Amino acid sequence: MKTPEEIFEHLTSQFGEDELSFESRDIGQPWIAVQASKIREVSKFLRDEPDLLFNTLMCLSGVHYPKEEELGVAYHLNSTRHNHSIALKVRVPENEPNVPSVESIWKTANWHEREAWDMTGVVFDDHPNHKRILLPEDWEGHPLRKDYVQQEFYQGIPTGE
Amino acid sequence: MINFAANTTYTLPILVHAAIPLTIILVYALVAIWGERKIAGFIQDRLGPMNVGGWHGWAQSIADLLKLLQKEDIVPNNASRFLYKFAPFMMFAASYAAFAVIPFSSSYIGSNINIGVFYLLAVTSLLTLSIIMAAWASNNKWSLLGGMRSAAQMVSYEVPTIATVLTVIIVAGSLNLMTITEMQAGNDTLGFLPNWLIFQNPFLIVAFIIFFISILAEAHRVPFDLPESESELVAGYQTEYSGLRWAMFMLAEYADMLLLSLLGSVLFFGGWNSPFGEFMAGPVWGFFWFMLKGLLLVFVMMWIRWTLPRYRVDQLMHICWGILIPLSFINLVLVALWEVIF
Amino acid sequence: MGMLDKKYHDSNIIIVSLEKALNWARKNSLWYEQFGLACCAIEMMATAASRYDFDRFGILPRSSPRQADVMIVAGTVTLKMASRIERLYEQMSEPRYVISMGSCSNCGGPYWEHGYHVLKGVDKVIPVDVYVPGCPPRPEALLEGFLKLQEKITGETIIGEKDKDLEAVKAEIIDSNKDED
Amino acid sequence: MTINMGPQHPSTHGVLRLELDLDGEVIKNTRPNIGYLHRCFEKYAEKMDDYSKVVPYTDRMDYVSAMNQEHGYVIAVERMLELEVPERVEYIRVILAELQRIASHLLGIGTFGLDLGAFTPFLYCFTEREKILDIFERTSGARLLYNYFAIGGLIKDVHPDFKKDTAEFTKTLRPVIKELNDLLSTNQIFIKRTANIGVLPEKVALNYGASGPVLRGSGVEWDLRKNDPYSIYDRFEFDIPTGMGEVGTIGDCWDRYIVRVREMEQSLRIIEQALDSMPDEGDVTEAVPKRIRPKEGELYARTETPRGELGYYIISDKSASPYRVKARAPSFVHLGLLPAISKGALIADMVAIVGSIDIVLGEVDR
Repeated sequence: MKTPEEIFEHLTSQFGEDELSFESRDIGQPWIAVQASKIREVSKFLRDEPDLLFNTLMCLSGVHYPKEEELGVAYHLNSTRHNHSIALKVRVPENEPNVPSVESIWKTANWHEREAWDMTGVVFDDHPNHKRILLPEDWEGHPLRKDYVQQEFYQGIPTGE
Repeated sequence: MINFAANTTYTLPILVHAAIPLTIILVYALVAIWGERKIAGFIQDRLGPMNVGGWHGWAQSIADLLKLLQKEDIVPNNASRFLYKFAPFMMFAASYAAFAVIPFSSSYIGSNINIGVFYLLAVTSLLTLSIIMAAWASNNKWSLLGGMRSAAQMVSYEVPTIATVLTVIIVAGSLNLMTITEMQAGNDTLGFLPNWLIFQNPFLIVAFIIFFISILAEAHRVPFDLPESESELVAGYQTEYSGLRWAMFMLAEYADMLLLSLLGSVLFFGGWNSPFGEFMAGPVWGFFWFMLKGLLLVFVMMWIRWTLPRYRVDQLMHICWGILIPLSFINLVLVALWEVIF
Repeated sequence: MGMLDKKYHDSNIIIVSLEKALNWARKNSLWYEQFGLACCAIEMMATAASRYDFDRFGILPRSSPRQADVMIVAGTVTLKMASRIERLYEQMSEPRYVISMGSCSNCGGPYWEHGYHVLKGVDKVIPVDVYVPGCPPRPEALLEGFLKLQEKITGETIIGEKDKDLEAVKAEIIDSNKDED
Repeated sequence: MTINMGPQHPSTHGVLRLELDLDGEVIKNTRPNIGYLHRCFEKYAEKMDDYSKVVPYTDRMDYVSAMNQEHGYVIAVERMLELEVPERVEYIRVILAELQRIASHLLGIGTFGLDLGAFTPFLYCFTEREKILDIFERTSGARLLYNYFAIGGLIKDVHPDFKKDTAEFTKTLRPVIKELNDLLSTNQIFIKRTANIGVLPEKVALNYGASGPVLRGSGVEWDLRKNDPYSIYDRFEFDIPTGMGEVGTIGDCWDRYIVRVREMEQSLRIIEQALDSMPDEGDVTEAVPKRIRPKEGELYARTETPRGELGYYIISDKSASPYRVKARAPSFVHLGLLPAISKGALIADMVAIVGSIDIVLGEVDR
């Protein structure tokens, strides 16, 4: 069992402090912000390091930050062995929303990443099946973006009233 | 030149003989479908049909039938039209034709032929063919899967059925169903039991159990209802059928169930013979006893249907080829030995 | 509706009694299509289960649309599902009926305002005979829906609506409009 | 041959569509297609002008266990507000959540039996479930979707007979579990259909993020009520049933099934303990805040629903409505591992596997 601060220290001792930072707000849980290019290496380390052993990815969510013109991806990791958990966060610019896929590390990321692409439009590089999951393939736009405008018709059926 | 007088003498009895089993089948099907729903209701803590026609929804099956007559007759695109339309009638004809050799009573049998058992088994084999026809002609993958399952299942289970029927024939020494029934008259076994074949030879009890399991599979009843298993294949080979054609399938299924049960009661339970010797015997009582025995077996089938889950295809085949067939042949030899010794 | 739809211009005693018999059969043997969409499907299952027991009214589930008479649209219809519902409806054999169960399939229900992926009422893609309100409707409400459908079937004719009836209906509508003024 | 199973198929538990590549009846490849019930929960959560208005929409995610869904959400928001909840409320919530767990498992077991062709146990399960729904109805007024948990408390107090009804129900359920065991669990046909089918090894389960009965069926003793206690679960004594491979391999369909049956007994134990120590007096609405405006921040709160780990990832930006709510639904994750365990199975096994992971499409698609 390790606190987020200890996990962060462990990480910086491995990767240095350039690409990682420890962040928190007034309430809730802190998270570790990671550079997009590093996320796969950090994830692999977190999974395999004997002191950490984050063997499950609980949740992966895409978030839109229109003010900063950025998209975010939050990873919530959990270790059933040590019973501790941590949140990672990646921010990428809206016009180049590429994040390396962690599907090869946790298989569960496959569907979560597809959902994040579907809902917010984050592109996951090296994803084996990078398609929409909930919405049909020919849907326009990503609904969970704050600037989403609902299309009026889908295949001739009105989407409004 | 056509001899009209001679023609009537031939055709009229034939028509009457044809009408009697048909009436029996139709009345039985209406009662059995209603009965099955009532039995299912009883087993499942509910009521079953209650509203249609008054007392306990007795008219439910009639309403169902009348409604099915009104339904649109759909033939899917790219279906093989002739086969698709023909299959249900062929299926019904197969089970209907087999009723010709069933001795309903001491004084009534459609056709008293010497190879009755052989004829019955041969004609019911057409069922398999019609199911494959229906499945293939439907142009639906679920139907096709159902049809293939059905073909494998019915062809396989015919082997143990025939093997057990053979054991009876060895004991009875006749292929004529009337003769087999007649020789089971009387109450002499161990002083009080009826002379039914099942009491004549201990190995025939084993034979009956194998026979019953096999006819469950032949009639597509749970736990062997794979060709139309709802939760897997939607409705199997019937998936594309609607209205009257589908009703023909249902009718054939229920008729098949009755046919096999009646065959069982002829072969093992003395057919139309009364269980009390001379008491309550006679042609009319004979018919009553015969139907009662058949319907009891049908009831057991329904009871099993609402109790057990269903087997998987490969397990089903394993039961047949791995257990039932060897067992039935060993049993055949043992029955023969018993007959030679005693 | 039905196989003799508008084949005769006039009704007589035989047609009227035949009509009665056929309607009786249709309304008492409503087999519904066994498929559920969302929350309402659970209540639909509960209605079919022992306590409420659909079978009392001769209502049975059929898993193939070909053999079904009535489709219960039980739950939210999404845009992705809409075309499938349409196809299922087309696969059903005539005469066929549709019961729209629950607010979602009636009009979009709680997903009316921001539900970008929710069809606002299943009647946009298929014709509906009976609407059952509720979120989800109680089993009693669904049974009531079936009874209403039976009432509707009782009024059906095999020769189509008679002309004078139509006139009467028109007059009625005009009358009711007058009252409102 | 490629075959489409669903969206209308009797045993896909809703509007799931599976594309199966078949060789005869053997499945070469499974491609689940979801989204036929995507009802935009997350969009709604953002658009609501109050945190408490999201609660009815959480009900509609996993409509079979609505109480548990609400429980997870109110706990998440209460943690954001750092709110203390009265003792009595906690007890009532736990009792309701456990009753809901039993109801949900009954449905799961029943439909699993139905998938395998056993129709009667399904109706027996529903009869018992109706009894639980009666308790819920007297308490909250609704049968399926309750909207009963409020942030900081409950909408209203329970029915005066609540304790009596619940105690009575716990007595009647145990014989039914025994009957179910006779009808299904020990039935040879049932065992043949489920043992050694769809085996999910522990490592694969963890890598695919499985949780709840699916993970426990693979032999992992992991239950959030014990491992990450929320509410007042740390006060109760109960066991975590795990799959032990009694009739086949660890992690097969039978193991996942039996875990659910045994969990019902454990839930009964929790309910009985909670009924004993539940305070009789107390206002259940006293801690409900008039105005909900959490400070800036985010958290991920997880609870154990009948299907597994339900997580709510909530971001607050000081306004009255949540900035982002992401629901991590266990069924969504479990459906993702379907291709991994269904390779080489038969169509009949596919039905058993889908039934044994017990998905609810409302939660998969949200």
